[in-house]
Amino acid sequence: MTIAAIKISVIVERFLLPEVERILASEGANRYSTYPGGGKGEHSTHPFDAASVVREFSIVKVEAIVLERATAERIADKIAYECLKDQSGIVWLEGVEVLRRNKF
Amino acid sequence: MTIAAIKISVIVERFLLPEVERILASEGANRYSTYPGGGKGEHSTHPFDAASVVREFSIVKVEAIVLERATAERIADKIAYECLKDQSGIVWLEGVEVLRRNKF
Amino acid sequence: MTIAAIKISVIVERFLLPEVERILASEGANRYSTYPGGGKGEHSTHPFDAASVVREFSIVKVEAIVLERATAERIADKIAYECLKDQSGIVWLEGVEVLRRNKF
Amino acid sequence: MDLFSEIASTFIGQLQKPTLAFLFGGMLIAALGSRLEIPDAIYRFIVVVLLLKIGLGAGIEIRKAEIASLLVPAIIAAILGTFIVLVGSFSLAKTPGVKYEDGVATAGLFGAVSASTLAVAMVMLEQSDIPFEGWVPALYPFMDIAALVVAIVLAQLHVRKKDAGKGEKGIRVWPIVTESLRGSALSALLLGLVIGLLARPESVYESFYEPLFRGLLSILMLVMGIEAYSRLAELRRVAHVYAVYAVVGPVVHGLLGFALGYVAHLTVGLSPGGVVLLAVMAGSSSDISGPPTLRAAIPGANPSAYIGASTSIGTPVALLSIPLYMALAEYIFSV
Amino acid sequence: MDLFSEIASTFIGQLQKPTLAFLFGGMLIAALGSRLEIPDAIYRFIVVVLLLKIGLGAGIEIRKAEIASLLVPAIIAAILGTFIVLVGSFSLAKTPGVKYEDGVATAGLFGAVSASTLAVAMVMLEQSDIPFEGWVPALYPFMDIAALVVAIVLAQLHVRKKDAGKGEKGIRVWPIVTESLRGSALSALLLGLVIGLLARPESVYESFYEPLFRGLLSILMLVMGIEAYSRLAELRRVAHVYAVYAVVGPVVHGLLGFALGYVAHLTVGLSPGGVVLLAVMAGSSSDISGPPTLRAAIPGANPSAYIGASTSIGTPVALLSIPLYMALAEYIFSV
Amino acid sequence: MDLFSEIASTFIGQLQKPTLAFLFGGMLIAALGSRLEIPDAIYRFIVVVLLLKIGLGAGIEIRKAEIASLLVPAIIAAILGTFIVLVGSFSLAKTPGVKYEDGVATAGLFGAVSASTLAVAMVMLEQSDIPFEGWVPALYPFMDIAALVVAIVLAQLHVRKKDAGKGEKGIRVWPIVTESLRGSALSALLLGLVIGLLARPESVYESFYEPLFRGLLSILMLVMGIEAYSRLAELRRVAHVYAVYAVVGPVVHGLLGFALGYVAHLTVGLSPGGVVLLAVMAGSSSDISGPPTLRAAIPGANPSAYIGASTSIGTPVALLSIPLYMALAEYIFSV
Ligand SMILES: Nc1ncnc2c1ncn2[C@@H]1O[C@H](COP(=O)(O)O)[C@@H](O)[C@H]1O
Ligand SMILES: Nc1ncnc2c1ncn2[C@@H]1O[C@H](COP(=O)(O)O)[C@@H](O)[C@H]1O
Ligand SMILES: Nc1ncnc2c1ncn2[C@@H]1O[C@H](COP(=O)(O)O)[C@@H](O)[C@H]1O
Ligand code: NA
Ligand code: NA
Ligand code: NA
Repeated sequence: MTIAAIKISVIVERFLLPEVERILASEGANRYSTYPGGGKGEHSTHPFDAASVVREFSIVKVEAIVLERATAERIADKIAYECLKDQSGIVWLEGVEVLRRNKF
Repeated sequence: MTIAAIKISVIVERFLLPEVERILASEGANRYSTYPGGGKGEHSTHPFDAASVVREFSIVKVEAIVLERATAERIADKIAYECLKDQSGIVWLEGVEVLRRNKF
Repeated sequence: MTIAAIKISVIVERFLLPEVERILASEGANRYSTYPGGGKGEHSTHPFDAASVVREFSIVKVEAIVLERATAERIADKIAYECLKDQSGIVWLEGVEVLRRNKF
Repeated sequence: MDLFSEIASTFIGQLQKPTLAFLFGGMLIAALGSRLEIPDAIYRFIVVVLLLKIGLGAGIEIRKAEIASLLVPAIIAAILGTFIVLVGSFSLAKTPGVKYEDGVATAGLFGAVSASTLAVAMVMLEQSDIPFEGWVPALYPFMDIAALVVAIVLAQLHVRKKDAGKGEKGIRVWPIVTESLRGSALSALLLGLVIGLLARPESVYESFYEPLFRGLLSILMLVMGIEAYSRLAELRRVAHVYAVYAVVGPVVHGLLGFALGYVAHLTVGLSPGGVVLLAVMAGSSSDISGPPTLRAAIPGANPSAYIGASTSIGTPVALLSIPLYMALAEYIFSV
Repeated sequence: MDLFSEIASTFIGQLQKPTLAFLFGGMLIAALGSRLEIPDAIYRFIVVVLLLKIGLGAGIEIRKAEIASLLVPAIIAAILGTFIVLVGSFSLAKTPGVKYEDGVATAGLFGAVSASTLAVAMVMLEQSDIPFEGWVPALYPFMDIAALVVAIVLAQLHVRKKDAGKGEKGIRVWPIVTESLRGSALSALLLGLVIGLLARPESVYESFYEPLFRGLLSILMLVMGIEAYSRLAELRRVAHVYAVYAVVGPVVHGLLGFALGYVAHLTVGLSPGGVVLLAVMAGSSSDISGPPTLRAAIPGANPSAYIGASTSIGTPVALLSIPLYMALAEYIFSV
Repeated sequence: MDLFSEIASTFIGQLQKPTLAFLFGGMLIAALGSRLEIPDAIYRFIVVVLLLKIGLGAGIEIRKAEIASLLVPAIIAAILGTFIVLVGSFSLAKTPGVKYEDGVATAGLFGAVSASTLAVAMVMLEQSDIPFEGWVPALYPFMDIAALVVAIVLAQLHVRKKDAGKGEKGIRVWPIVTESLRGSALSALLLGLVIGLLARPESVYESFYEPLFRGLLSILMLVMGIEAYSRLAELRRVAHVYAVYAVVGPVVHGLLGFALGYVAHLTVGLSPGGVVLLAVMAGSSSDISGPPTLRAAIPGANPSAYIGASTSIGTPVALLSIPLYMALAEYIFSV
């Protein structure tokens, strides 16, 4: 028995994590996972495990699964247009099927 | 030419990895990937790269792609209701399209 | 307002990263993210954070989101049948919905 | 000097020693919300190096020791581990408001040994020129494994009684022992021990492991301090009695360890420093390897209870009690 | 020997010193496309150890120092940080082709302090037997925080003027200060300072932090060199005036620092080595903690401009100017 | 003492040395299923530090050496690398049941050099007070690159013959050389060499790189031992002849290296220790940088075959043969 849900994925630089977390919490999404990463975008290249002098600029992926599509869209909107307005980073949504509804 | 397949994603604490692996293998899914991570859930917050005194409690994501939906559901069920019954962690499924059928 | 897009995911050993990057760039996909990982496949087991004597053989996941399905398929094909012909690794596609079209 | 002023002065002297200062420093910066953190890879490496060092040192010394003089302390260590858990299972675990499994798991952690606390005690003894037999740290696994095994067996017996009838499978002790030995901390200690015993690692021991010991320990204390503060929140969610147990337990267990160590002193001549180390091991609670062993084996127990109690209060109290045992030793053995 | 040949010979002597050699080595291997890299965990650990060491050393010395003799240099440090940013905001930030926020952010970075440059200067002074008061490195936060606060306030005032009318909220200085202090670099420095002041960390300082200092610094220089080369590309994308500012700024700021340090020498007897360190701090530009503070607080500024200018040119120039201040000190104070 | 008992006694003496003990320790804990592991970041850092140290040491010594006395050994090193691969391509690669590419790639690895084996030999020579020219380790790249280039060219010629007609593009040697030089191991060695040659890194060399060398090497041996055991399973999947080659090869290649080293002794006076190091390099098989170079350049070869043979058997055998060359040197040169 799986339940349809939405996964919000965000790629940001680490110093923006508190901001992303704040937005998630403001919509009641208090559960999420984070992964260290690297990448190449519009702005520059980030190695994912070589020393980067400014650690706060390393790439982090945040994934939060929520049950309501509307919540997911509000979160994604806020992150894209508030938190990332002047900053680099991307946001996307994916449909997923979760088990154990009460865990989300 | 892509082939429809199912990706099982699991987030667990590291000491449960052998258990997850056992369940995957019991359904013939001997191929999977693992990623270090962190996160916040019902229970507590895990940093993804600061020292955590008990390493075995750090967050790991496991992804296994299988071709049959039925297999994926059986695996997800077992992980959710056997392995994670009394433990923290989540499981979800996503539809994907793979290349090279023989690799899965 | 979300826009449909395609995420290409690739799991390869690190020494093949330049090759994957070359293929992405050849199709105009100059933005991607990378994540350190581990895994078990046909060939062998890779720990994701214990010392592996040959670092270049550690597992890396590459994710690139592109707007056109056709581009994604061409990239996936090239990676599967050129870059990974004699090498271990897998490729798959997933449909996603992105925000801010101009970022992709 | 009377016992009390002896304790007071040793205590004040040790508080100024850097090791404890780094522990408090870690708590402080965590409390102030600092973003200072020690990378996980470094922490894991420090643990391995410290335990290899302890093992190598012990192994080198065992070569020179008589096996007989080792046997009695080893048995005492195992008795201490067992006894501490039994006491906890009859006191903490039977307290109203405490789930039996939670109580037993907590007692298991407090019966087991903290490698970092042991390392701090070794440094403090050396700085105070109180000698100890180099092999004493090798008693660690005896106490540690005894405590974990007893706790797990008690918890599993309890679960079985509740689920009576459902698929009775025997409780197997051996897998618990091997699982413990395979954990990274005990593996490193035993590996060092074997190399110290069979090879001649003196050169690398003296050029690398020994000189780095204190410095790496200071970083480890920082991590312990940060963790102790962060886990306080978890502790607030469980019954108060855990906090009481975590304050009183280490001292009681340590004094018990001191008493049995005194027996070893009388019977096989265990040195005053050795008695102190036995007390420290008994008073300490496992921080690195005990928790995952317990979570895997007693899934029904709430980790916030036992880990919170051990990391946030048990370990700081155990560290702060080291000067107590040293003062006692100075008083009793006039070292 | 006249001043010029004094400078030339000090300069050549220092170029042969390993620290700068590792910086150039890092640039070289990056330029040649080598895959050599230092793991991130190691880099972060090195930064913590170096700053703990600087803090511990300063803390130990402050114990012996008179508070009065500390006060004047601390005020001077804060004045320097403020003044450098103001100068930048009237020169660089007003240059045609430079966006005001970009210019002010750049001036902020150049007013702030680079821990690695400071560490290199300490090693060079020790190698040349030029003594300095051990507490001088503790002036770092005064200059650093002053510069960042002034830059952020200027930028926010500017934005507010542009957006006049839109939700006027006051500019709050205190959060910027606490945010700075919570960053990993300043936290480590202050933690070391407090421990050095209140505990007796001499043993671990001498057995661990002090002996590893030079070696770890050599690895840090390698990382700085690799980064300096990699960021050059970014710099090419912004106006040339950034490159000019990054070459001229450090030397001008350093000489300014030297001059005010000389004032401290005359008033409270700051040592020649202390004057050099003040010049080095003024000349250096923040590499580890300044950039994220600025990006969070001045989101409208283009990081490629200020980070490129600082890391690729500012830091190497600041490092290369250290021998200049040393030669000046030798000439003026005949040390 | 006759040669045989000389070898036996050196061998037994070295087995007790900690370096080999850590190798066996690593195998042991892997075999027992321990969860002890060294973090990847630490391992990578250790490799960089060891190779920087080897490079710095060599660079410092080359300054004092005559270029002529370097030239002959360098040519001999390149000849050894080439010859070992040619021998392998005519023996192993032509054995029934062995795919030509697999055989050539294996010979390439065995012709190339293992930095860790070389480091162990340097420590053993120092401990036994057998002196060697400090620049000898700088011969490493000559042998290493020669072997990899020859193996890759042979394999590519073979593939081209098979695919005759399909898009003939020339085999380019230069990219293989630059790719090798850009790998992290050779980059670190050469960077150290250049710094040692042009700067004056003696202070940091003696305060950091030299004292940490043995200790870090002991950790590296642990990693090598764990890896050697883990790769055994792979080896079981390929033809037995690989195991035979991996046992016999290192000794034969090492003796060959010793013989040519003796020629260098006679012609340009290479020291006995230098002859031993040449033998060790010849006998060792590349573990860190060779495998990825081969996988990228000979994609058709099965890595389980060549990496399994090299890591699981080749490296342990090469390490165990070091005492053999030392005994030979003591016997022949009566050092
Ligand atoms: N199309 C994309 N696919 C995957 N990752 C991306 C993409 N665009 C940007 N990223 C990631 O987002 C980070 C910041 O992107 P940017 O804002 O374009 O500099 C990059 O370093 C990548 O890690
Ligand atoms: N809704 C969610 N979205 C993403 N990750 C989650 C979610 N819930 C839990 N997690 C992850 O699973 C871990 C354990 O969750 P829990 O069992 O709720 O403590 C957390 O630390 C997160 O990494
Ligand atoms: N079905 C799968 N699901 C998830 N990851 C896989 C799968 N197959 C292979 N992988 C990953 O790809 C790597 C190489 O696979 P292989 O080419 O089969 O050796 C493995 O180490 C895994 O990390
Ligand atoms: Na205990
Ligand atoms: Na400055
Ligand atoms: Na060789």
